[in-house]
Amino acid sequence: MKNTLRYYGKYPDEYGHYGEFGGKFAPEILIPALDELEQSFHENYSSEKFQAELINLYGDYAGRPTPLYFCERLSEKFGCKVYFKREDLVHGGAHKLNNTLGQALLATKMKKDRLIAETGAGQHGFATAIAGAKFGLTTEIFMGHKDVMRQKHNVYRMKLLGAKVIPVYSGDQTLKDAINEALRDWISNIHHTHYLIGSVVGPHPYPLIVREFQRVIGKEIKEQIMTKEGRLPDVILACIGGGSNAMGTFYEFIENDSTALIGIEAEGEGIATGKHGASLFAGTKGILHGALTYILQDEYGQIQESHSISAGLDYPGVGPEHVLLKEIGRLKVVAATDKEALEAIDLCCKTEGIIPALEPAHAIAHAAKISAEYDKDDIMVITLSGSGSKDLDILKQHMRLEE
Amino acid sequence: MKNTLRYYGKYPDEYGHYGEFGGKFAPEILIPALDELEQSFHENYSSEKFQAELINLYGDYAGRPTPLYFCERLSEKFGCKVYFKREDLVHGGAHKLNNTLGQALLATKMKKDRLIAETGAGQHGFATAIAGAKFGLTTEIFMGHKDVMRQKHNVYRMKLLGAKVIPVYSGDQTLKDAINEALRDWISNIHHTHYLIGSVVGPHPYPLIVREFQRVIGKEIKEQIMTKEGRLPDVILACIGGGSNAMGTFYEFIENDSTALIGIEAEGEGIATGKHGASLFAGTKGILHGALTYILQDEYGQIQESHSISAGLDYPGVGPEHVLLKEIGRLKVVAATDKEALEAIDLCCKTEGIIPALEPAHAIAHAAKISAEYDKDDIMVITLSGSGSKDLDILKQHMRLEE
Amino acid sequence: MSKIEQKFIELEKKNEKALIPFITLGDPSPEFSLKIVRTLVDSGADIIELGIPFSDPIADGPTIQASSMRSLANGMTPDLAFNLVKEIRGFTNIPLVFLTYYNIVFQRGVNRFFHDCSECGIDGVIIPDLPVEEAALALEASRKTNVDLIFIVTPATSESRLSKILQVARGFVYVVSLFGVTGARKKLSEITLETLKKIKPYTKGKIPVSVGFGISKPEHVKELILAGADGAIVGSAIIDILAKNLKHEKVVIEKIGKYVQIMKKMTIRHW
Amino acid sequence: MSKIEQKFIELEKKNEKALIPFITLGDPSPEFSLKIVRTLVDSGADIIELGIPFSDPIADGPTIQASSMRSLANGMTPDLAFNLVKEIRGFTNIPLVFLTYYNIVFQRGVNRFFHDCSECGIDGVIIPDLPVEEAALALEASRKTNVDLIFIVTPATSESRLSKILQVARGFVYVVSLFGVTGARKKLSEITLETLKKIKPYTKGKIPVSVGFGISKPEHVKELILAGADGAIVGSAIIDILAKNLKHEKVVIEKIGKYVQIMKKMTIRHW
Ligand SMILES: Cc1ncc(COP(=O)(O)O)c(C=O)c1O
Ligand SMILES: Cc1ncc(COP(=O)(O)O)c(C=O)c1O
Repeated sequence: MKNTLRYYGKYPDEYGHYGEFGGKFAPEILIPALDELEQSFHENYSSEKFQAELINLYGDYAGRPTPLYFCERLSEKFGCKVYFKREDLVHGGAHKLNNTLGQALLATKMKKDRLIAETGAGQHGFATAIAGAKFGLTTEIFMGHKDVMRQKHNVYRMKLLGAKVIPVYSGDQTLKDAINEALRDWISNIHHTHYLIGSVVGPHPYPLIVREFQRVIGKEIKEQIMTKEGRLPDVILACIGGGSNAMGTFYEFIENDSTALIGIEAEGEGIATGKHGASLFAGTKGILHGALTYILQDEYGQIQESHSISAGLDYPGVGPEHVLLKEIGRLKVVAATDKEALEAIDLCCKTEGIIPALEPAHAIAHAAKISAEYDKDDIMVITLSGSGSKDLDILKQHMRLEE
Repeated sequence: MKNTLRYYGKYPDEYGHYGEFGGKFAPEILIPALDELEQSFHENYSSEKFQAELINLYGDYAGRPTPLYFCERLSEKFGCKVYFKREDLVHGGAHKLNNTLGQALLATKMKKDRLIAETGAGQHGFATAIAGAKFGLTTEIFMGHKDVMRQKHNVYRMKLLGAKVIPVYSGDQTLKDAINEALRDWISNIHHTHYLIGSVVGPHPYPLIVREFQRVIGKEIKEQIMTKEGRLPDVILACIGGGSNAMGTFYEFIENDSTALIGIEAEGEGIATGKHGASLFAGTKGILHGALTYILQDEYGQIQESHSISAGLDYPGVGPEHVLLKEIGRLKVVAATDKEALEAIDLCCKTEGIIPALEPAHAIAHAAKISAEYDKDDIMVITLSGSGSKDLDILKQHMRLEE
Repeated sequence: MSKIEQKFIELEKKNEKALIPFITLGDPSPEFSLKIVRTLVDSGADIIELGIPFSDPIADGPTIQASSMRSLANGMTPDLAFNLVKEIRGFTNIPLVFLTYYNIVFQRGVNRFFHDCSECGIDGVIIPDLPVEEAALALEASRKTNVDLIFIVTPATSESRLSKILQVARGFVYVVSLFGVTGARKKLSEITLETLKKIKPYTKGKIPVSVGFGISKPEHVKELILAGADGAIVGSAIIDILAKNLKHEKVVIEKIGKYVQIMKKMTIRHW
Repeated sequence: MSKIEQKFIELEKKNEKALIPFITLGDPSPEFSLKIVRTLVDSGADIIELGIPFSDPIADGPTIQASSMRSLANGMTPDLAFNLVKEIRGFTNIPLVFLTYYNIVFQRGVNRFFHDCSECGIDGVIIPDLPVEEAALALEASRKTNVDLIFIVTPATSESRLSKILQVARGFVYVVSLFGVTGARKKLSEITLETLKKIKPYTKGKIPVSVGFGISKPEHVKELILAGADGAIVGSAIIDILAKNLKHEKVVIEKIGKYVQIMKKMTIRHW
């Protein structure tokens, strides 16, 4: 792991590459917009004024810092010290807002008055709608028609906030088609529109921008654990969909080799069934949505549909920096099945009184699996990226509770 | 208003009276339990250990302090400085947890291993289920059968957390019947059961206990506004169902006469229609659920059904201390209709990107009405007691959004 | 000495204890409940407890709550209750006791309520949600009108509370038989008997003690009296009979009559 | 000089510009698309752009995306595409250009892809999601195989980027006609003509310029050529005809044939 000791400052390079991954595999027409975004991001992000505004938004609006909560009863069960990073308490119920607030603020600096975003289950769309309403920006959310039909709740929430939800009828009518459509809209409306990507995916500079806006998670964990325990955690776990909560969690610890980093992907119904969303764990190198990364594809390079009970992990790609971290041996990548995630929800609800979202339930599931490897004084941190409120309809279908 | 200058320490008196209100109008069989509770509360609440545990729970578990958020765009609309106290960000989505955590902690000190609670729409039941799970206590929630049927979502959440939800078939099968039934259960299981009342109602010492556990709201507001503005607010608004978020908000300001306090009740379909929940605004003196207070009743003293679009304000009684505060002229009591609350939700969503619960939407509605009375530099604080996530089904019925 | 207390003394002289049935006035209708009261009297009731229904009877179990709801649904009001008592006084002179919740009393005005009781011939009032600490007003009205304010005592009542209660209690002391609300039960709990034993020394010679809540079988009455009770209050068991035969007036009257006779027999010390 | 560039020179000599139709190979079936290609050739196409379908064609509009989906649904693969080209080479010698997304190229292996192109007779490749910065590998393969890597230029491309692109571009420069994705439009935007004027000075005498995206009417072609374009690329308009008559092979062939003839006429400077 010696090669991670001098990680910071090296990635991405000036072309947006993380080692051989990432990049800017985008239509020519987007390149100037991506360049403008990159430049504007660097200018603003390094300015004190922007930072002050961001800190203010994170604090008073989003509810940061979120607690690092010591799980008393879960710790007893696991036989080590378990902490949850409580992103479920962020306004909107998930870490997604850290990013949408940051990008919306950036959009106002770029004098764009319209936000567009893709969404799968609606979590990122909701977070974008929040940010759009807060800043008074026109907001339009692209959402596969299938997702619109099965996520009526979130569609309603976005509309309530004044966002327009545009159903996408092309392709599989799910997340990746929504991204395709959002990219197309952006191509057509590039002057006054900011495309607000929801995870550390897409062409450069998105993986960088989203990582930076999510880094606050790891920064807070570091400070909080030092205050509470006086030392860094032995292991940190986070689920990986596109990878934003994980990247935000892990980044601050990359050069701290004593802390193991574990990313958990969606194993769906099992890797062998082909019905999963584990692009990093079980995918192969390829280009999707503007970046060279790991993806789920067939032998010819056609993108395959992913499968997961958790909408947020149901994506056939993954952030390029995760691939780099995995390849240099700094990040361990594993997967948990739908069933394991459901069991983890049950455990977490009954032991800690917290209903986790299905996404971080995958991380809790893995934590349960490896808990025996840790001792009483070992410290395990799990990023609870969101609240399960959004998942009740799905849980109802899968977890029948007695009358 | 001179008589409020020396308010603190006077209420309640040793019998639990707030002036002539409050008291302990409870069946004899409950008196020893109420006495035990009172004693245990005083012992524990004044102990440093208990306070430390409580602060820890509020911080790392509940997510306190909640922000005092300056509403930039709403302030522009209202023409004065508007702040939201963000209780919507508390774990569980409402201020209710402040109280359930406090009482559950107290229950463990009293060596009770079972919690019971009443719930209407389910918000307090959910908050109790959270606290019960967190402390590993058996938790049973009484809920009118009608409410069980129309609040399936919350019923599911409680069950998910391991609580048992007991449908109540007696009476109107709504909140007040659930309270009746919970009291009966308590009478039968007094030794090992703590009855966790959800608002500043019920027999002494409940109004006191719940006020104390909710006082954190006002304490934080005071500190935060001093930091942000260097002075106290000109007016503070909070909705009143039973009155816990309002009492928690107002208490710290009672002796600060320069800050106007306004409580907003549910006017439902209008006072004149009789379909409302404005017990303090339009009710009369009477005894309900163990306290002398203002209630909705007929000429003979039969309790009348209340009506409100917001389940949390749909209660025919109100906390006795509110009555005192109103009678001594310290608290102004007003009401807002269902329709006004819905409009306030729309306003708040689109202007600030926050979906408020229907309950605090009543407070926002009143704030809109009086905003013209305030100047640019005047400070208005509104307690946003909860998030609207819980209300989406009801909103869907009443607010049709275009496709 | 109040009419109620005199009744206990009279019974004592006959080697009897008091059987105190309870019904809700107006359940299922004013007329019907009047017929039931007549049956209770004819079947040997010594004192009768008459409920004025309240919408939220927190101290009662499902049986009596349902009874209250039926009564209210059929238009029962406190005014009507006072009128019914006047009619009852047309055919019996035995002590009559109101049971109602404090808000009913409070809305009428505490003084007016007691005054009206005295006017129409009510001898005592039980208010299950009015503990002694809150009872000052009612006690004053009771003293003025000579309508007894009857207090409840439970297994959990401490000795210090007990003495506070006994200082003001009139008519009889109502011992709640177990940890719980009203409702017919199969077996009397140990705790009831223990409670009786515990409080007897304090009340002996001062005020009679009646036991209620959960008494449904003749054996219960026997046990209680052996343990020292002066009266047995039977509520839910009677209302159960009514509730099961609502549409059949004759059946109700017949069954309640027989039931009360059997229960009354147990209060007569021939065993 | 590449075969594509020679084609432009030949046409120039005849006072013509290039008409470049686009279709997706395999839409709606391999055989049918082969017939369409034959029709394009017979109707006067100068160069043909053949799409290898990709599941996520972000730079394309709904028409071409739907075409890709039909093609994939009917079993189209890159292997089949190469075979089809071999068949096409059986009946025509005009320049053929592949259009596909980078992941299709990448999965085959960039070198292998270009090698196979060269083997089966493909003269150029357009990869809409491969900007010049990421094109090193593809450029190298292109050089080695003499298969032109054709680049796209847009109204938003800065002059510095333009010169970077022109340094490596081969075959022709593909000017995207407006801010948007492919799809037939009623009117050519001003911006298209301005863009043409802007880049002409840089390309003149060096590399031909073709304009695509949104060209559907004969007037469009005329306007473009007047503004200095060397070729007109027509995609969605042709696929629209196909999509509307999927079940009627004959109708498709007839209509596409006529349409291409009309469009081709506009490239001949007789006006
Ligand atoms: C709660 C939650 N966690 C995790 C994810 C996965 O996204 P990412 O991997 O970018 O954090 C999502 C996506 O919607 C989410 O809502
Ligand atoms: C969000 C919210 N606000 C307000 C209330 C009203 O209760 P209280 O007046 O006790 O604060 C409730 C009750 O459930 C609630 O859920």
